[in-house]
Amino acid sequence: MITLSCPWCGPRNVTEFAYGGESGARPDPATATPQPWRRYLYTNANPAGPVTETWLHRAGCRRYLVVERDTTTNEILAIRRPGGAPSTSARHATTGRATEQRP
Amino acid sequence: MTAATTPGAATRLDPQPGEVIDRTDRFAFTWNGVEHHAYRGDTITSALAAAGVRVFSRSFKYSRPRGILTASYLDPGCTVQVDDEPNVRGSHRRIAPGQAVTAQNVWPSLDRDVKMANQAVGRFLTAGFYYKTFIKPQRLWPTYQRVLQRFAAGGTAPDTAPDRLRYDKRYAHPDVLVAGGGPAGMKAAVAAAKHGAKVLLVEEEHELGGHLRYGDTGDLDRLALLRAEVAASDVEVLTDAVVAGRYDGNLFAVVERSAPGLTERLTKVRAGVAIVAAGLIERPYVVEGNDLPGVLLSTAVRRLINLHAVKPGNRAVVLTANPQGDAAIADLQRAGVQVWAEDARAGGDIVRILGRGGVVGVEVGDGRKVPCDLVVTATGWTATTSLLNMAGDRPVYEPRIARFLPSQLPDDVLVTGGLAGDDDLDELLDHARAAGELAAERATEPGSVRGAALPVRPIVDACLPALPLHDHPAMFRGPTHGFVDFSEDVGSKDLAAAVAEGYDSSELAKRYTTATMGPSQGKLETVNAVAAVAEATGITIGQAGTTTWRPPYAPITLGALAGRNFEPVRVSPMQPWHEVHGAAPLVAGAWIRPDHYGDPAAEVRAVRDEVGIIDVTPIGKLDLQGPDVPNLLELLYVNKWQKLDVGRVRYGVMCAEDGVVLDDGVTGRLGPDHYLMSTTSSGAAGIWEWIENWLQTERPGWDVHVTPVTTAYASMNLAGPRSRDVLAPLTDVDLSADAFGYMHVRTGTIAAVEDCVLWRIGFTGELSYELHVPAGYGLHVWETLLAAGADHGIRAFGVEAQRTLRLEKGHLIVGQDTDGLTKAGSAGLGGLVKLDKPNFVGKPELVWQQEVGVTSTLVALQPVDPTEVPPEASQIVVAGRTVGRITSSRRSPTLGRGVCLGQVPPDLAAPGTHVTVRLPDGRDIVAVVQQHLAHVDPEGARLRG
Amino acid sequence: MAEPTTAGPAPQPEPLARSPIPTLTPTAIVAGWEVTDRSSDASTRLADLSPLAKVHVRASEDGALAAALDVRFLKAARDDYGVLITGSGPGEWTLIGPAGTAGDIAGRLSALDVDERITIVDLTHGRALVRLTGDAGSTLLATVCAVDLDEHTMPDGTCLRTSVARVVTDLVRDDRDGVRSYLLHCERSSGAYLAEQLRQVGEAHGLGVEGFAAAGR
Amino acid sequence: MAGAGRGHGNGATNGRSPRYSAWDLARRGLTGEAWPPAWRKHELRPSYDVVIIGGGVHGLATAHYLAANHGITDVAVLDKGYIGGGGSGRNTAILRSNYLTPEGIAFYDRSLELYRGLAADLNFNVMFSQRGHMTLAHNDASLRTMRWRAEVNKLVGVDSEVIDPDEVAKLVPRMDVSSEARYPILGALWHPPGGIIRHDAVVWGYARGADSRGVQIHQNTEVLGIDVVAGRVTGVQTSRGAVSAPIVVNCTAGWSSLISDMAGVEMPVHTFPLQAAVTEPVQPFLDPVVVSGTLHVYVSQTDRGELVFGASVDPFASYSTRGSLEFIEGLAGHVLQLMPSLHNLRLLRQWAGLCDMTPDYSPIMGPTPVEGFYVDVGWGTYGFKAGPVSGEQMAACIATGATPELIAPFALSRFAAGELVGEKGAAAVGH
Repeated sequence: MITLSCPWCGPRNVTEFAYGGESGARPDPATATPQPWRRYLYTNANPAGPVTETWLHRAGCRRYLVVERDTTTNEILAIRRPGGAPSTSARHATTGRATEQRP
Repeated sequence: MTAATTPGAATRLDPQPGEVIDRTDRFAFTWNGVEHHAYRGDTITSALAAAGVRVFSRSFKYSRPRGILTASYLDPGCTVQVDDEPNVRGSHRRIAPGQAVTAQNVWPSLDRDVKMANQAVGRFLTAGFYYKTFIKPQRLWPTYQRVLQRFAAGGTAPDTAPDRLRYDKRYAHPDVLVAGGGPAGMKAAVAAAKHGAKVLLVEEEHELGGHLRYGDTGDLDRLALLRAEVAASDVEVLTDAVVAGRYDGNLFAVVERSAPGLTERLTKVRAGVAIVAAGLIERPYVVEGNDLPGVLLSTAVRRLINLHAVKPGNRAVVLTANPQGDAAIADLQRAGVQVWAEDARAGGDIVRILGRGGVVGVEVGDGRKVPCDLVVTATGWTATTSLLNMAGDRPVYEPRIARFLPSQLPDDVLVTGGLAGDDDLDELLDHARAAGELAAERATEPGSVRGAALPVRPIVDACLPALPLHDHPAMFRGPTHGFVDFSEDVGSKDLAAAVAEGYDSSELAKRYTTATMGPSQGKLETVNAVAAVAEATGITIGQAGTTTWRPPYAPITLGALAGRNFEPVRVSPMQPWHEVHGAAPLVAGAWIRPDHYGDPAAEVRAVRDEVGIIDVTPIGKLDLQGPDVPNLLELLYVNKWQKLDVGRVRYGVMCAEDGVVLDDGVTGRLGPDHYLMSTTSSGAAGIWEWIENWLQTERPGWDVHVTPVTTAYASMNLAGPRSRDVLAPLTDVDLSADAFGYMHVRTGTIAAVEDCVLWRIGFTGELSYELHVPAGYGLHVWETLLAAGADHGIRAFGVEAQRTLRLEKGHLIVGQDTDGLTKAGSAGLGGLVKLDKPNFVGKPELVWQQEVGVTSTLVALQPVDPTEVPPEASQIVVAGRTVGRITSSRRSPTLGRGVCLGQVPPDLAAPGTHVTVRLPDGRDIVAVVQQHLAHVDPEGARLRG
Repeated sequence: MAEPTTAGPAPQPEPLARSPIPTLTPTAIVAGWEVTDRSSDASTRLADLSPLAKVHVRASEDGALAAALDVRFLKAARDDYGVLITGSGPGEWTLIGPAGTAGDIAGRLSALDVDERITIVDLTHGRALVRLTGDAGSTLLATVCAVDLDEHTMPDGTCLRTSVARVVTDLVRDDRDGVRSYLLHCERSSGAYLAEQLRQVGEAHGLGVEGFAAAGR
Repeated sequence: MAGAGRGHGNGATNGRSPRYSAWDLARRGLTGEAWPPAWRKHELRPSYDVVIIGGGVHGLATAHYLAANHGITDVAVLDKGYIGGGGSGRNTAILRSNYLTPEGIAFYDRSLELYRGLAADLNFNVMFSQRGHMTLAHNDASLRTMRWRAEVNKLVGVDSEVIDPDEVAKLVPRMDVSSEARYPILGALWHPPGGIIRHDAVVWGYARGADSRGVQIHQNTEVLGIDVVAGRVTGVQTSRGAVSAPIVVNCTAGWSSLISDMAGVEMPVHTFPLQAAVTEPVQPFLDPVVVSGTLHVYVSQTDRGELVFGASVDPFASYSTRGSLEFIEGLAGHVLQLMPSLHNLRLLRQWAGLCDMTPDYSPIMGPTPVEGFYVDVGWGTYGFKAGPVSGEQMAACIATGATPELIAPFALSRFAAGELVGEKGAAAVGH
């Protein structure tokens, strides 16, 4: 089990964190046309190697974090607070959201 | 020789200097129903071997008799059933008084196994034979399959769950973990502890000591000194425990097999540095007859004689290629066994081992046949590199010693002992001490954050002296073919055949033959299998390579992996009342809620006619404060929020970036900068994160504080025409319609409880008050309301009645009436979605959805036959093809007929349209699309009253 | 349809507040809360302290409020009123004080003359709170919590939030008279579950249950 | 349907690998005559009509049907390791066709049909065991989803029905169907045609079938680049040299976006590990395949007696297949919630494969904007189930130049058009 060294809380098991996917710039919704918007929604770089991602320290400080991770080894290359960093996205809200558990 | 027991074939020896049995504690147990006796400290097989038992199982494919081979956990033929526990390693597990031990995989008995016929046809059961037959006729394959299942190896799983806690888990955080409690591991652990490290030492056997335990008196003296050193240190020692896996972040799974009172305990060890001192496993020799009962490894006879005082035979042929074999010869002779030695270093060999039910002789290298009842081989070692592989190492084959050596490792894993090389004990201990000290330094030095990624470096750079290598004959297979995998009944001939058929890599040959797929997972077999493949393909073992050792190194019970199986349960403050009043529990994720109290239809009628009360505590509640809350609401909801006055609440729907409906709920404005948002129960956690995501990553400049208060309040909905009458005497809030109208919020006192929030909203379609009271007072308020409502006919209602009520009213449930692709335009929201708002999440897709037109829309439906209630998910069909579905349906107690919501295509959405609904029983019925989503009170007169 | 009702509330009995964790007999009433009233001589003890006031305050991470409270994230300290101020998150503090004092704590916070907007939310009713005191506390917690609670990683006067028996839980090291002691609090609806898990895990360690008063506060 | 029913009964007999039969097995057993290779080794030629990247079930089936159904035999299948070493050899070998959407059901049902005839078609016993497939529902929402699937299945003619807990208990006596369970079982979707198969055998059978028809299988041949000139593919660069080909097919899993990137084609794919584990064998007690979406676990028992477990994909994207402890911990916990009596079974081995997840849990099949470059990727956790039909349809697509109706819903262009496949409608774990 990998650990993520939370810039707030220190090293914690990955199970305390929620994975938010690759970070990517959000097109301006006011001017976006379908093609780039859907590329933003659905397409990832999906590299085998370093990638910049958003994670949430769900069971800890509840902060969203910018994580650089090598996807071939899961080694954490860098981890930082989102402030000042490139904008991360909040997309894919419905992906993986199970409709199962509705009351 | 066919009998499984040969009386007098082996006997208990006089006391041995290193024996682990307690001769003062003798007790009875049974083996296949027959009573035997054991001493405390005996393994199952040592006790039985002392009683003359030689056969412990029948082999998987050919049903050949199998006996002791390794006298260790890995013993492939000694897996037995103990009481209700299958697959117990009989050569490791210590027998306890009264246990019932039985042989596995025999039919009908160990002595007479009818599958033995397979031995006769063995030549046809070659590698992959089943891929080549039973092909036709296909209809007979299930029958063949039942026969194949008869051969399933293994014991019988119990029928019932354990009646008490038998498993546990825990975490541990040592600076240094030492895997292996032989001399090197013990020394390394002590050295690390002396260097100030917190050390955990794990040994698979029942005592520390490794091979010294079954050594000569000199070895025993050394062992006593080492044990004393460990005892004097702060090292935490686990015996009968095994490091079963190494995972990312230097996390190790340690399985304790004799933790007090437990069957197994799993310790999850996050180690600063791990020292792997797992030692070597003696490798069987592949030659004809090598699986016969009476063929043992040299370490096995040494264990039997020295640890358990069991004489393993009377006349032995020993093939020795190393000092361990020589020591075995000495042990055997001391135990009174006649020994014929074949020294491989001097060109000795064995051609084949003779016998049917057990060994009767050996054809040795010069062709002579030597009668014997015991064959002992000492032909070399397999390095237990499993943990190293899991740490990223790719061990390399060293032909000089015919085994693999580690090549490169991360800084947080070190190797010592036999894995690292050969030398005499003193030099080995020096190496181990250096490893322990280095581990302690690395683990405790400032800045060495545990779990941080460390560079991988070659072993030679790892700051440890390299141990010398003592040349060792490379002996894998004799002049004849024999078994490579005893558990799977795979021979060297099968591997050669697989290679010839094109399965010419180690991986393919193993998959084709199933070699190494059995219970020991290759620890005994892999190197022989690779050697066989290399031989067949004409390459070296180094070129053929090893395979990935996958975790776990040793099997782990599901019970230990599950541990206590923590499954959080959430309940509301009113749960004690629900339980007393016969609520049927509804499991909704972590929440347990009342589904109903026995009569949901009556609960519905109470709400429509009088008054009802429901516990809605799980509804998500977020306290939002700050000047930018209106901006946030405007961004996340599809409707408009800038003009929500203090004291008002509004219904809103949220979409994701793809326009799909995400959640819904009402939000009320409590003060100028203070709002209370509600979400669906299941959406509570997700919407909180959704909001925080926007605030923290996309809108960091906005000044909003979000505090989840879902369970700070007990929430209850008082609904029905008489709800006002029930509540009014209990609150200081003016409930008159003028003072507190529909879609308004007030704060005040209820039943003498201050700081309550009251929402006048109507999910049920009735006049209703949603009351949020400080949770500690929830039960008090609930009981007070019920008492006050008694004269008004109040009744508690559950989720089922609520669903019926909302369906009658045509209120959608996100996730039921919508699905994972339903965009807001298809959710029956009418004019709620404000595409003229400058910006909100989901807007681009919703604009485009409107442009191309929706493909589906939510409508209310009523079957023409009022008695029909099409089950939810019944399909709406046109010409036998599905075009839509019933998303919600109930028999409406209010209307006395079936009512539904459904997703239909636009051409069927016009009010009055007749659609065909295919019921699960195959019948088609007709339902009519309604004018309004609400079946009851579409004008909303009741909830505005 | 009922008469419009504008009359004020009728006289009501004194409301009784309940902890999410079931009480054990005998019980007592403290500040309007029903609490367990017993002592335990076990060396490791669990007590339900849910009635304690818990006030949550948000502000900027390193602003005026942070300076005024003088407790950083991951630290815990008592103020002059005996209120335990825990740095429960970045820009987030949870103040734990005697039962019935939430209003006082919130009032003092509001009265602080800080030059930033702060949000005060009384979470007394929103959190279940237990105290685990005794030698076996950290051993016991090692079965439910993955974080290393060793002296060097989590000494007295520190706090952190992590997963305990799969519930997100705030853990505060708050020793009592030199004896290792932890406060654990989680959102209220999981409180009964969390306490029960601790109790079950504690069986092997001779865990005793003590009452509200016996636990010191 | 092109190719349906063709080739039956006279599979791989073109003088290469001999017909497998009990008779020949017996003859060779007596005479000691060895079996010749099931497929051969070749030098890599400088050009082929079709190059298929990925020697798993998809790539080999595509090659097999190109040759068998369309007479296209100048085909090379390239694999960077050994055949079946990726997802084909790492999945849990569960077959079913009870999907949610009519297009999904029709597609997978064709796959099941091909699987049923595969042993005879390939003259290779793939050991398909139609023991039934059961998806448990632990709450009313999942029960509703099960009924939704059952109803659509029935309309398309696939045998699927919702059963109650008593019937679940009859089919799986060790299952805890009590209402006291933490997640009580409210019912299940029962799909009798589902089952398990010997996954390696499917790979080997297709490899042997393709080889016997002239297809060349090249193992240990890694594709390092794809040549595209003026919007059309011209060949591939490999670790064994360059190969020119007018048609290149990406049949990889785990690396599908990386391979597509080589051709300049962007894929809406996110790669996640999917882990699985197996126990020591015990005597047979579990007949059907059991799946619980709520508990994220599926279980089947092999003929050898082992229990094979799987779950959802890992919680974060990765190309690492090392596996994790938390996976087997969670798995064991969930299995014991379903069948508490299995506490003392031992987990023997865990492993992981890579799954290319798409936004709508449906594959991406057919042509791409680069002419001659085809994809058969994005299979998520469903790839193995679809092996035969994918091969058949991709072969038809390549041979005819037209996209067959059965795979038209899975075109790459659907994402830009915003027309996602409805399998996402009731997203839950499904195997």
